[in-house]
Amino acid sequence: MLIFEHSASGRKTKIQSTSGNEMPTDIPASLLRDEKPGLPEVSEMQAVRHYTSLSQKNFSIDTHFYPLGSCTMKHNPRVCNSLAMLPGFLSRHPLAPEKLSQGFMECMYELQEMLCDVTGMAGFSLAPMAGAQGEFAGIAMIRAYHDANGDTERKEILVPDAAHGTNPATATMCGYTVKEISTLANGDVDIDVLKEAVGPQTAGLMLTNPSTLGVFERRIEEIAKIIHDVGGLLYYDGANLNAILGKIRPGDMGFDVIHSNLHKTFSTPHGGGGPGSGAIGVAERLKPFMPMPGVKKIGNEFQWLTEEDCPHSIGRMSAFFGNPGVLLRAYIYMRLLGAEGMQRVGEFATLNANYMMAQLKARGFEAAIPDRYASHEFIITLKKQAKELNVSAMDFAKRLLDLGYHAPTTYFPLLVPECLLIEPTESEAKEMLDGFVEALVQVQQEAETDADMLHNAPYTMPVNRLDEVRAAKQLDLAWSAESKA
Amino acid sequence: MLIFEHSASGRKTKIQSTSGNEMPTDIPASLLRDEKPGLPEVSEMQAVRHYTSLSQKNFSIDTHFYPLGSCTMKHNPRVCNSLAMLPGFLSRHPLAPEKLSQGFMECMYELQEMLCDVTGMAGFSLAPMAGAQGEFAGIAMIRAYHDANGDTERKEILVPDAAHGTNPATATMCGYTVKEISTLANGDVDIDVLKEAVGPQTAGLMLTNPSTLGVFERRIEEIAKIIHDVGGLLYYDGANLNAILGKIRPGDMGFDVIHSNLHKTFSTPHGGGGPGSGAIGVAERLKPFMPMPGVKKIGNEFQWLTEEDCPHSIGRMSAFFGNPGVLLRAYIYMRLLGAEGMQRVGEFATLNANYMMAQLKARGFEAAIPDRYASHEFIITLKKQAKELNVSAMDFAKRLLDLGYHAPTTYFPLLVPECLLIEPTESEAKEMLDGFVEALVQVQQEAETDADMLHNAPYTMPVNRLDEVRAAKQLDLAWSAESKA
Amino acid sequence: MPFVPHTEEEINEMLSVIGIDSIDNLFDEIPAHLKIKGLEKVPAGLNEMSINRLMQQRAAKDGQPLCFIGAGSYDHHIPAAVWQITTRGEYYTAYTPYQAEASQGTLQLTYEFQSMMTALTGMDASNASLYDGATAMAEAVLMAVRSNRKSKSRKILVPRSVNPTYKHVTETIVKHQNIELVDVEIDSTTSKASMDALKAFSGEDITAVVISQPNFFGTLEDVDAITTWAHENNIVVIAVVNPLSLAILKPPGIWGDNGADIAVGDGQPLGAPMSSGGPYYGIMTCKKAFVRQMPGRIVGRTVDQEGREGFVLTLQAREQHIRRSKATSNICTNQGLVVTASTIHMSLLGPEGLKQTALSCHSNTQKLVEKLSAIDGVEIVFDQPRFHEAVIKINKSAADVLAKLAEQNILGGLDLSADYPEMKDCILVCATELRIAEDIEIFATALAAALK
Amino acid sequence: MPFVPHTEEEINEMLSVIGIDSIDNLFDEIPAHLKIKGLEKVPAGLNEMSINRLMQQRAAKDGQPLCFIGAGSYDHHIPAAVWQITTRGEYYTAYTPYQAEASQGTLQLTYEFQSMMTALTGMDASNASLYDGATAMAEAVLMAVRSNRKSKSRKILVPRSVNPTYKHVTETIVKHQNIELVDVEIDSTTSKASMDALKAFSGEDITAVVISQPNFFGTLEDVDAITTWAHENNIVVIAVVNPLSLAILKPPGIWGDNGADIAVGDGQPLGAPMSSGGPYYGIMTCKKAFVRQMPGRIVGRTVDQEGREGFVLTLQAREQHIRRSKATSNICTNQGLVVTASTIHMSLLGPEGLKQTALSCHSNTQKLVEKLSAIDGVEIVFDQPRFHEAVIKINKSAADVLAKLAEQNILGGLDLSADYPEMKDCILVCATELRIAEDIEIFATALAAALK
Ligand SMILES: Cc1ncc(COP(=O)(O)O)c(C=O)c1O
Ligand SMILES: Cc1ncc(COP(=O)(O)O)c(C=O)c1O
Repeated sequence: MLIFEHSASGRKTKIQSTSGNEMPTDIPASLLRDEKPGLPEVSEMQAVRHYTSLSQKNFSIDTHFYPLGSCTMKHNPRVCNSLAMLPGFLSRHPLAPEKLSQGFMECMYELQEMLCDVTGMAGFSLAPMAGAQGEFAGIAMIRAYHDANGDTERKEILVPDAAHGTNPATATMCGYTVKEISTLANGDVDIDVLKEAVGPQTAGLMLTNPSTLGVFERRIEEIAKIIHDVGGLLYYDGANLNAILGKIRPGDMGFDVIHSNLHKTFSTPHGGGGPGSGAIGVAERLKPFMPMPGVKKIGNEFQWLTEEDCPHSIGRMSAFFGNPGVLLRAYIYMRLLGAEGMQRVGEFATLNANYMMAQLKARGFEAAIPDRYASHEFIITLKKQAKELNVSAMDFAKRLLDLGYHAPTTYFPLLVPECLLIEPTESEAKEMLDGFVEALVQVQQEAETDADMLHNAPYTMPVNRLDEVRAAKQLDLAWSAESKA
Repeated sequence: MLIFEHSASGRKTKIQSTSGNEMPTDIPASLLRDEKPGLPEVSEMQAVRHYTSLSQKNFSIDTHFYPLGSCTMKHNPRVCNSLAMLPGFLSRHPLAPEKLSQGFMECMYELQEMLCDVTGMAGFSLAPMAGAQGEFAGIAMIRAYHDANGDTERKEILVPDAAHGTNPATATMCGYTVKEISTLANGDVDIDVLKEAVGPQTAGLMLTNPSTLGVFERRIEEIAKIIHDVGGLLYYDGANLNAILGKIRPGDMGFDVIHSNLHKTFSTPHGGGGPGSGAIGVAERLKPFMPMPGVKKIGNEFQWLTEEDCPHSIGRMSAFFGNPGVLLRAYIYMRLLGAEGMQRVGEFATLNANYMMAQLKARGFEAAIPDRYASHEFIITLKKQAKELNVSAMDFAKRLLDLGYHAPTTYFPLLVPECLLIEPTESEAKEMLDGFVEALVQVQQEAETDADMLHNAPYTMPVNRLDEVRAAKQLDLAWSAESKA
Repeated sequence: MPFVPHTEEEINEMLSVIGIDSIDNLFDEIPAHLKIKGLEKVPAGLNEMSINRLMQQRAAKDGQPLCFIGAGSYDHHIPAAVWQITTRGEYYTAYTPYQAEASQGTLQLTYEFQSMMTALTGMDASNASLYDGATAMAEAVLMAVRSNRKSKSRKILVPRSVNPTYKHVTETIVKHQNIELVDVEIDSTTSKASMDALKAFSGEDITAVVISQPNFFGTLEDVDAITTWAHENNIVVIAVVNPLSLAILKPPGIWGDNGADIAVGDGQPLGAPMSSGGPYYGIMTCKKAFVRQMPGRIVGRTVDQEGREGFVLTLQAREQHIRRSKATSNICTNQGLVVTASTIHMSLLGPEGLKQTALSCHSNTQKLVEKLSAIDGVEIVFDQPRFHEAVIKINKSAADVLAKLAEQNILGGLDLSADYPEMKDCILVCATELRIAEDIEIFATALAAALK
Repeated sequence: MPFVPHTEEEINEMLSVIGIDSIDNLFDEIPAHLKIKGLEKVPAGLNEMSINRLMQQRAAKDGQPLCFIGAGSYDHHIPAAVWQITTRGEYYTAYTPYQAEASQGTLQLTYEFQSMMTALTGMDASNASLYDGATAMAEAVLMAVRSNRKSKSRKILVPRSVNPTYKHVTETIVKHQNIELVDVEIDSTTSKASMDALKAFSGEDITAVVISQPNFFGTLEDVDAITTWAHENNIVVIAVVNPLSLAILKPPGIWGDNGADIAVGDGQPLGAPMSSGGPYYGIMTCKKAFVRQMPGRIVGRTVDQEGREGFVLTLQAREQHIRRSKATSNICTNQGLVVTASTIHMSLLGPEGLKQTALSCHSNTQKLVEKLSAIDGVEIVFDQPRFHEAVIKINKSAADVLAKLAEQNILGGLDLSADYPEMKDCILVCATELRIAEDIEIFATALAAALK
């Protein structure tokens, strides 16, 4: 039942009853609204009950194992939430003067510094509001860099075919054409193809390492050299930073610019789809191009970066300063972990993934890249099941929901057929990993004995399989009094 | 699965890691523990997940209609929670000096004053921590009053047979014997029996008005006179105050001492069983007997009551000051409602109950007291169904759970067979009342067509009907590593 | 009409179903002269924004002084997860789990809580909470009286080292039942219950003895000796304990020959904020033989019709709603939500976290004692093995000095002279894990200045 | 190891299943010289109690000044229920609802959100959010360029009365695609977009025009006239609105002849705290014909195999994960949690509550304007119909005066001269419903003193 269906005309909560104000007479009637907007009219109790009950229809980290590959669904410590929501932080106006912002700015400055340290970059900007915006900032900086060098004929961004969709989409938004580089069966970039592809038109290469295939790009230094040799820059998509946190650093591998999804590696909540942060780190030569704003420390005082600090800044990415509430959570998380805790992240995320991969292989599942260690995630391909039993990765995914597990990422990366990309994260205990393995084994058995049953899964959710085709064809994007699904 | 079953020896959250302290050498070994206590060893994520998931196994006001008669399960405004938990309130030590307590004491003082106003009493003490403790304080005051008057031969407390169990239990704790007074079919106290019962041995009468039968005691003034004429005092069990809030006042009816369940009438949360508050109000002559502590106002300053203010105080009821966190919530609720809002409480609680009773009667259900208006609650008796269809009130109650409604109070008051005591409260909307009526009608139809099915209900809960006999016989009150249900 | 959802239209429909013209008709049975016109001392209602402003001002008024008072309420760190989960609507707005199948959340949690309490105390069974530590002691006394069939005296020995307010509350509650609380002297150099004073009662008909560990002064009592002595004399042993201390101290279940019989205490140190004194909760655990005399709710594990594990309220025949005037206690509503918090708190800390906390409290208090005793005019009164509280004696008026400290936003401890006239200018101090070296320094500096 | 649950025993079991000796083996493929020894600028980890103390100090440092700045971030009351429910783990720790059946909570809520947005704006469709108002404007420009097939120029008219930062951000984002943002002058007496300046473009190939209602100065634009003019000239109309104002102002869907084509704005006023600038969220709504050019997630209602209503992400073929380099935008993660808060916020306030809030803001600002204009040395610059923001001009240096006010913990408004050099010593002020008479008095008094 929709909140609108609890509505009755004239019902109010009175939460905001500020003594019967009348419509103003100082605004011409032609600029005023004459019908009240069709928002729900419910009591506080109805709203609370509706949204409390609705929440129970979600799987979430706090209720379920959520091994969504590429998304790093690790535990979100509760203290990060409560401290980021201290009234002093919530009530700070973004345009408050520096003098009344030192507490906040100190956190942001230290966050920049810590991010530099864990990534090996020379500077960090916290401005971008998600990974994709970080990518935008990064590619825009690459472009600004070439432009500043008068190097205006570089029109191409290279992207491996395993890359996340935001990579090519970003390159396009930045006015580049995209050239895809193919991947070898062992998960590495095809260096021969890459060598073919580079040239004076190459603005840069976007790379995720470990890649979305769940393996470490071993020839990364060679790749960096190839790109740098033709004058291109190397962009690091930091979505998978969790795999190597505290072990190795993108800066040391030769990357010029990187983004870090703080909502992944640094545990800010995913919030049902966001907000996130795509903080962006740069090598020394890209510092003048960093987006605004940023924080610097002069003596014991924190100040906003000015145009003098970043004379070639690509500009502002948001009305104010990105997503500070997210940044605070990441800051708190990093301080909780500390240097030592951070190193363990990469180690245990990797241990968990490899343990699960080993168990699943032992139980007959096919790993997409069977002969290498996984990074913090790995891929199972169900192409055999699809062919022989007529059950798809989607069927597996849906059935897992019935068994109390959120499905892994399905059908990504695109180059592995019928794939499940599984990322357990370091915060899961062995018992949970074992449970998930048993669940997959059970679904496999069901696939063998009753494939039809799987086609209609799930059975225990509030709804069973939904008609996506109808959703796209008979568009119903907003409620109206008459409408009914 | 129990939290203990997620435990692994040596697993820690590190939330409280305060640098490897060693066992102290300044305490003799004979006073120290040598085995670590068998508490669960889990990660923060496991604990969060466990208790989040567990919570979803509860019905609650925030998720379901909860018409538990006598319990006033009204909406608990969320702002009462957040403001009562302001750090300034949470971090106040109970023994902080008055100077550093004026903010808190002002709230408590005003709460006392408002409670006096809505109940018509001369003084109020916030000390008792639940209704039952309020009753204790009240009866102890009655005893102290008689004692102070040298009136030591009053050994009896009168209690109607419809009374809540805490009433007689309290009288016993206060050293009284209990005499039950019977109730007429129309719900009124049998005045003839009462007249017979009173005498010089009568210390007082405990009365709930409206009674637990859901009707107003019309001859309350006559009753008061009967009690007062023999030198007894009249105690008001305020559990049902919601019914008359803002309309009439116990003080005006002639009660000498009352308790108010702030967790009912004033909407402090029920918390899965508490905490509550049984704040207690007294007529002028009982003021010297009030429990400690309490707050007074001298000029613009708030001070603790001293022995001079209550020279015959029955003493302290708790280590400090009752349940201040609960008191703050009640205070905030009262300030939100204000005088006008408070009057509406009684009106709409009563409207809702009478509307449901009318609807249920129209659909063939038998009201226990069919010819009178209900107060804020009313009773349906299923004795016909029990006899003719062999389904009990308990069967109805359990089946309602399947239909998404918490059951009303069952088998209370004891004198109505197979009863459901239904209290919707003022905060429920008509649509919910209608839904509940339809659910009862559905269960009635099921009772007629498939009684057996009802005997095994519920079907959609995490467990179905539980074996209470086994629970009491094969006592299993604490987990141990070997045990299994 | 805050929190009343009715629209005009709905009201009219409802009235017509009832068959009346106005809501007032529903109150027709009430004598007209009893109806009030309005309320006088209740101000007009506020909206949320205004109540916010008001309460924020009130809360701010009391500052957040640096707290070195303990005396039954302790300033501990509570993990953020605790109250975030506890205030989830499903816990916060449910009631006593009368409908077990729709209340498995609260019931299972309570069962887990009982299990944690028995683990901490070393006892066999726990109930689901009482109001607070003081009333738990009172209920324990009543329970001892009911249980100790061999004793007729209804005399309870209460050493003066037991929290005096606990004794006061117990007195309030048990006095109507001809029960006598008998003072037992303390050793004035150690603050411990005097073994000699106790032994004077050997052979007498005594129903129970109360032993507080640590005692009100923070001193550790000779619990083994007292327990063994008591049992030799047919005396029920009631332990009053700080549950946090049990992370490191010997649990009452194994004191002396055979352990305490009943162990009570206040659950506040396990997840409840100081909050002006409550809500906290009373712990009540006991030996198997005493279970059926316990007051309050008890949750038991059982199975459903399909053999699945489930939880229910059990042994209800003890309780007021069944047994009425013969119930073990009148308690009905308990402190469920705080128990919820506490259970989550204990899960998050685990045995190691609790131990670390207890040890930090202890070592901070020892540091505090060291710091303070170095000040001219300060003396440590009872130099005994202790847990996280200590008594200092100063050479000026304790009341004056504490008031002076309060002006500097420091709560310097509890003046003991009100309850112990012989302890003039003695102050009970406490430093929890939150009172780090920096805080102790501030206190010591301020105290030194005040004593100059 | 915070947040890593593994015990030694488990680690060993796991290693043996993998068939290796130590975790380090898993990193064998990585060139050894790339491995780092440790981190230098990351301090040692803190426990919860220590991070609490630290963050509380940091938060306290910035005070909580009395805020009279608006300029895109507004200090509104947010009902307590909003974030208490929003931070429930089920919302807080879920992700993009890729598995619809296990995400009906977030999906239905988002559908309700979309419905509320279309109701407020009077548009046909809404997406599930963009990053913020500024990027929403940028995306609207890109969308207009994709949609306006009749226009080739990629010229977008942006009156100077549009929030200058929004324009700046839009520039940052769209400039790589050969799109030109063309300044349009404002009328210097009214602050409104100059109709004359606009009309100068009549007949030219212009892709879109941006109209801000209210504009950056709080002034209400002639939205009907501009919309009608734009449509006559084949120009797509992009409305930038404050959603709260739409509780009382004419919705963009019915501006002029045919309504705006795309309406964007920042959702902050609907339940997001100021929080140093975010997270907020970008609103994006449009006419039916533009739906398939929308960026971002969109939720649609559909049915399951049994005909039950359910909700899914739809029109995904627009998005980067399907269309990759040809997607409508690169956005992936959006601002879901703030949308959750906002949806609950709007439900709690309802149309009447939102209206009352908007009216209070407006009347407080009018009172503020009245009070301030009575001060010697203060002048109201644009005396036009406005919504809840106004510009004052003072006879001293705005920067100095604002700094002086800040010392008294008052944020006295935004100095406009940085973005509008012609507006020397002009200050943009705002009083939301929270700035009650008492606050306005404090501000006025302090300003009067500063101007003496
Ligand atoms: C590999 C990779 N790159 C980039 C992104 C984009 O990040 P965001 O969703 O924060 O925009 C993602 C996120 O899903 C990703 O997995
Ligand atoms: C009529 C009546 N009296 C007294 C009580 C006891 O109140 P409490 O549970 O707060 O102790 C109740 C509560 O259930 C009740 O319904």
